[in-house]
Amino acid sequence: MNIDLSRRGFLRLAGAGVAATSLGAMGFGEAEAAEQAHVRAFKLATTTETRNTCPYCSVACGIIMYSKGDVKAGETAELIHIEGDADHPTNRGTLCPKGAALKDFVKAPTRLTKPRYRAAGASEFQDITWDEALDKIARAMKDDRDANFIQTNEAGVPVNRWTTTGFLAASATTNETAWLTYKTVRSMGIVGFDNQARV
Amino acid sequence: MVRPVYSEPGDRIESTRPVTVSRYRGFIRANHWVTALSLILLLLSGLAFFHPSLYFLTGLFGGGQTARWLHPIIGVVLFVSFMVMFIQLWRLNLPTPDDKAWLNQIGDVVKGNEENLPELGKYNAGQKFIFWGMTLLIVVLIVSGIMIWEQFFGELVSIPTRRWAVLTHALAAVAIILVFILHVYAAFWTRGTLRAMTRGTVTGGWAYRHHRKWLRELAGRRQNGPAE
Amino acid sequence: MSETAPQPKTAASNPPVQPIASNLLPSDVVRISATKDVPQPDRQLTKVAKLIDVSKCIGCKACQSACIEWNDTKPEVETNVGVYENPHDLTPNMFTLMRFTEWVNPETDNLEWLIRKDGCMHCEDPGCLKACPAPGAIVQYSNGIVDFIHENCIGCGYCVTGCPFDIPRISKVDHKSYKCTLCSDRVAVGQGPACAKACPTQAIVFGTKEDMIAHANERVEDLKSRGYENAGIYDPAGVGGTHVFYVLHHADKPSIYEKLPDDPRISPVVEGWKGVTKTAGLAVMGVAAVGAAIHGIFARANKVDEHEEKEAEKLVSSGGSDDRGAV
Amino acid sequence: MTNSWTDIKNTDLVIVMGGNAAEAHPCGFKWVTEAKAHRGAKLIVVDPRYNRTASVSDYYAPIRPGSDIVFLMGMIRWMIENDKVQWEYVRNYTNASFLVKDEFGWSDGLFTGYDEEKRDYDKSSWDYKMGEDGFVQTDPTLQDPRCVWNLLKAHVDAYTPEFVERICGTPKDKFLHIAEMIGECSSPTKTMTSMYALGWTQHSKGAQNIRGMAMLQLILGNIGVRGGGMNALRGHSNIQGLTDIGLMSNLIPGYLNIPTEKEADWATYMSTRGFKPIVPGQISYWQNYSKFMVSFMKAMWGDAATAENDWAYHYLPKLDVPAYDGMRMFELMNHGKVNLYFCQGFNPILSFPNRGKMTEAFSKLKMLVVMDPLTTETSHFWQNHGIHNDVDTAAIQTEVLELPTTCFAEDEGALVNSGRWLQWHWAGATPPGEAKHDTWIMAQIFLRVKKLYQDEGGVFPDPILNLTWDYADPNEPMPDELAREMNGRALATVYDPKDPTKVLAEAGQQLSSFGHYRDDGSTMGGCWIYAGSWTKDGNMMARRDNTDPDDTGMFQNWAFSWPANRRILYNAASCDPQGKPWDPSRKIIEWTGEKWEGYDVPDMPVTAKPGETLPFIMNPEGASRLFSRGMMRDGPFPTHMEPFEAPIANVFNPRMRGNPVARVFESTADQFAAIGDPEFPFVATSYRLTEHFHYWTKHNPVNAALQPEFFVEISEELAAERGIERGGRVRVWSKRGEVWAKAVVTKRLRPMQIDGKTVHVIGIPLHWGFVGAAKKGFGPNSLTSQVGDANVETPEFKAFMVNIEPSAEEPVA
Repeated sequence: MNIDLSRRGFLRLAGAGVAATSLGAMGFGEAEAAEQAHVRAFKLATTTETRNTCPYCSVACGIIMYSKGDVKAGETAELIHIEGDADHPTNRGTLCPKGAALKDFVKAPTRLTKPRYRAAGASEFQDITWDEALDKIARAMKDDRDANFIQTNEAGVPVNRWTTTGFLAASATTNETAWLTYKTVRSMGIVGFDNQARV
Repeated sequence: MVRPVYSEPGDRIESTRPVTVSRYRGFIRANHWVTALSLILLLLSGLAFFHPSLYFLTGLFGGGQTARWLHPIIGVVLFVSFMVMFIQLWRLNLPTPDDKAWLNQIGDVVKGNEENLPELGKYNAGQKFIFWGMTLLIVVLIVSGIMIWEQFFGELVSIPTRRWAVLTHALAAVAIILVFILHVYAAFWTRGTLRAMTRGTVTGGWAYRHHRKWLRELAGRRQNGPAE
Repeated sequence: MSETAPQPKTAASNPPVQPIASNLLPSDVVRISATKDVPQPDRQLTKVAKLIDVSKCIGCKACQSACIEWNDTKPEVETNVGVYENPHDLTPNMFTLMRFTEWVNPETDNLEWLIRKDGCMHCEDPGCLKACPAPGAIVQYSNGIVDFIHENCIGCGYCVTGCPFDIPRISKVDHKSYKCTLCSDRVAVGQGPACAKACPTQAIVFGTKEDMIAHANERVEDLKSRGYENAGIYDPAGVGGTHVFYVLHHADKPSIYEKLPDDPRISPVVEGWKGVTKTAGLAVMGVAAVGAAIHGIFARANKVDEHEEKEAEKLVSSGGSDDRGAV
Repeated sequence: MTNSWTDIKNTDLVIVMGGNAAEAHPCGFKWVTEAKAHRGAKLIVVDPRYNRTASVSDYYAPIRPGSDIVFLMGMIRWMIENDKVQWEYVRNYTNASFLVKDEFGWSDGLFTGYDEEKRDYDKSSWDYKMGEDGFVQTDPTLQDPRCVWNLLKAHVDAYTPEFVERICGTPKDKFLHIAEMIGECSSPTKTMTSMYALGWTQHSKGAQNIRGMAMLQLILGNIGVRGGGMNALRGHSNIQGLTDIGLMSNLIPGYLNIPTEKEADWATYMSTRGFKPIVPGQISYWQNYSKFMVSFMKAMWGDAATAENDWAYHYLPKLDVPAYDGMRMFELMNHGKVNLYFCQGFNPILSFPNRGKMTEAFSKLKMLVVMDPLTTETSHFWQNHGIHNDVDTAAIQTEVLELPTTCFAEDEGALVNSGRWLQWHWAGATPPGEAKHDTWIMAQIFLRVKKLYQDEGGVFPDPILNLTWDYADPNEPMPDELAREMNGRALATVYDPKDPTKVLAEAGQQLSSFGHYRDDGSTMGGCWIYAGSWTKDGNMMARRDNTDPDDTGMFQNWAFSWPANRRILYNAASCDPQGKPWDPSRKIIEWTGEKWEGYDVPDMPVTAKPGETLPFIMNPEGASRLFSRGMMRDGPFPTHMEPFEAPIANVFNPRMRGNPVARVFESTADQFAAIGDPEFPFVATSYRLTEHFHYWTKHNPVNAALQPEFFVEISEELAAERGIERGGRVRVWSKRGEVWAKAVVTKRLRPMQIDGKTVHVIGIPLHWGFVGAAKKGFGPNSLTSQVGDANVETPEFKAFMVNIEPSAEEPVA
């Protein structure tokens, strides 16, 4: 057969070819289908605001926590953003690189979620219930206090101190936690008591 | 006996009544069409990035992201297939004194008055021009193309260099498209040419008209060669 | 103008939590990548700007932190390579970066620690937008914000070649280009960008370009009173001015601030490529194609005739020799 | 802070020395930029490193770590020599005119009464000459050679600018330039504020560093005024509160003291706490001590504390040593004398000095309990992490309990900031998993121990069984209940002593002021300085009115500031002896003719006449102290003491090692590098970086990305000398340990010329450990020594000697 195509033949076929492929691929829609200009949806819409202060340094910047769900309403609340509180006289909404990233501190992968116990010589932690943990602690304290509590010194003066158990208090817990801790520790006579004021 | 200088060893006269001459073997033909197809796809996707009014062409490839991904890959395919072709064809595309005469009478060429032209070997100057033009532009395109291949070479090339590369790539692309048009056009305008790349053979008349030295040489080789 | 967003001021207000409609609409777009004749917007938003006062910056990176948090990006934890810059460069996950330069002032022989917040300058004449081949992937709003519409981005990296400040970064993950949006989502509801809100010393402030220029001038005066005669504003005209601009203590030599371009403009190479090459190139190709077709249709084809077929048979039978001479 | 963060905007000159406010307190530092912008204030930074604060300063000068006293005494000398003294202030409001005992003296770097054996002073000579009338003898003309002013003059005479350059390495011209700037603030209408932090406290003579600046501020008349003061930038969000509430070995809330063995009974205890005024007509506020003490005892033990049993005084432990502070406890641990230890939101393995010893000590515990929102190095001290925690796990017999607690976002209550503001916050997130509030945990521990004593009996259970625990839900006392308890309430009707018919508080009612505290058992209150924080009108700490009339920076109605909502301490000193403000443009309060009034709560009984009553009412002198009598263990004046590890010997007395009265433990006495030890030629100092908070934020992937890996900072000169590359790995070691770090080679550190020697300083940031999101690293505490400040035992983290060398990749241990 003669593969010499007539000019028209060729053009027709070629044209058809192009048309077929492009239409077939529905390419022409593409350009017009370009997404319209838009900005990201404002992510704080319909979140719950809670006033708090930054837990890091002692400037105590005011912060607003934005969460899905409301703790006060007894709902589970998931923190989605933290930002400086513009109404706060000290920081006026500003935050440092630590404060600005507080949300990811709260949600740090290394947050603790379960009580854990490491037995003497063990190379790993194992989970333990709160009850077991607290009973262990109470027992250990009672035994140590009864065994080592100093009621009077050589001179026979009542001194009522307990030196074989110590307590390091935090630097960022609330006054209220501090007060309850103080009461607990002092009432037992613990003198090895300190906080992070120096370091 | 005389060493052929106007033909490839593979070229031969297949039949004598009427005369048909084998011009391209199957492998070269296949390879040529791979190159051709790649070039067409590159042209379509490239033009889409080249000019907003042609951006719709990305649709042929299923959108801008895929077109962006595919274009350089096809580029590599073209480069490889063309190089193979180059290795096979470069020798007979070296310039000869006849080319000068041919060029001097380019007017007759365009008018199709070949009787006024000198006898030619397997390729005329025009074909050689397309061959070398393609070669040069493909090299320029692959080099500049790799420089702006964001996905793999983004970090390796400084931004000022990439600016030059992207400009060069665009200019070379325009040029190669022009060469391509000329090539396609010539193939159709010169009747009886296309079959060389489809069936692989041409008629004796075609060979006699356009590449008589080539035909002469093949004829001679047939005569003095081993008898059938 | 009544339509325009309430003017945001750094830390002037806390973000709203009630749903509020965006004030940056498709109709506020004045430039769109790879798109000709964008319809004139029916309103002109007040031009906004972020002022970065390098002389007030303490390099604390609060802007980086706030940027990460607001945009929910996840820059990776790299290593220390002997400098304070971390991450080491802008990335698809880090839209802004503190760049630190230890510069000994030749006049006073005193060390100065120049700390510049790097990031998108939101040029009035954006090179990225000019270079972008994807229609609608880069837009400019009438308030000056240049924003990437990622759905339309094809990841070609042309914006990188277009930008005079080396800002856009292409993600290896989704192959889309990323940079500072000037917190367009915040500005759209009348808030300043997250970095400006956070900045402890308010070295970063945000508002109308007019206000920011006025504020910048005050700052320059203060700096001059403290002995920085060359203090000044960096709002480069080469790109038509920017919507993120600097106060520098040494405005006479921007390049000491970790390679801040002295006179940034869209590269002439890019201009050439996106200008004459684009149009002329298309024209030439079009003409050639059409020309070839027409010539093919109307000009006489180059045909082989019967006589030549016969001549060929003669030639072949004669073993290649004829009147033209033998082998 | 004597003043507040917001008050800093009122200053004319800020000196940041012994701190790095921009780096560690960026948002508080904002007020420095405000002062610069709106008052044209200037900022001076004096620091071993050109730090982030210096990057925005008007003037910077370098200083060798541990030589601050020399610089400060040099300043005082220059002020006196150049008559840059706020004379009226000094004459009237300081003890400049008080006469000092003739026996008192100073020579060879030591004050009179030093006992080398005891490493202590007999302080009897460090006191005033008292007249027969029981009042101190004075010479208002300041002529008497024994008056404090003349003794001070003589004391600082050695600290010439040349001497400062020789010891501190601060170029003389820079020192003099700063002196000029500071000198201007001796004018009554110009003030300087001092912002300092652990750069001054973490020395074996930290308290004396601070006294040095306090004295300078008094001489300039800058205490009690707007834009002035001594502003200690506390490091942690509620370390002020935890100290206020007395969570220390020797403290009772409100800075009352735990008795010592010598104070066997209540009478003896109170006898040393009368604080009778020693100048005529003075008010001495501590005369109310018994009211605060009795109300505290009632808060603790309620009805079990009665007048008859001396308010259950015997329930209180009595100390045999000054304090069982952290470092002493770890020393005892090391001797196997501690069995059980609790860490509540505290990571001592990285925070306390001499990590090697710390690990040994913890390994000797029977049980360690860690309560924390995060997993910590302390709770993992037994786990092997290669070179980062190279321990023999199997050999460590300590049981460890790691208890998950809530963090700020999940709890409610008050934190006290550096400016003494008690600010309430609310919970906004649900605790993760089984995490619990610390209050719940403490209640559980207490109740379970109590139950054991109820069931089994045991040693001296009374203080436990009788502890007040009248909470709605004993298992989880609520923050508001606890806050009310600290504020205090009337147990019986409280009447106004001046008018017995006037009721100040009905029985059961919250008290509105510590002025209503009584020592007859009719009131209770856990922390007298917090009185007024939760009154019958409700929670004052939750107030959010941020109006500030006339932009004074007081914010009187924002939250609550102790004491008595006072924002600026000693604010009566902002007025001249006629009761008029020194600087009318910066008025705080003034005397109207019959009472004090103004923007702040007067630090003075509102009807006490100026001139008659002196403004420093917490001192029996009524005056501030340039000479601190026997109040401090290491001297009534600051005197130059080298750090325990130093490149040169003490030029006053080469035999003197560090602070001559600082506590040195036997077990670590041999762990100091000798003076000039060639193996440890470089001075090291530790500090924070702004990208991180202590050892917390390395758990935060964001902050970890901003500052990922442990590094040390060295000068280009030292790098060249030791062949160290920028970004290369180095090994740094001291007499006590070694660390591996990346090297940041910088122009911001320069070698210094000290007493003819070239001295290099190496900067060692903290923040890295072996758990969390950041790269594993070390803390400076692997290198530092266990010695602390002679008065308050703050460890010497800021000046010690090390060596450095390039190191191949981290060796695998």
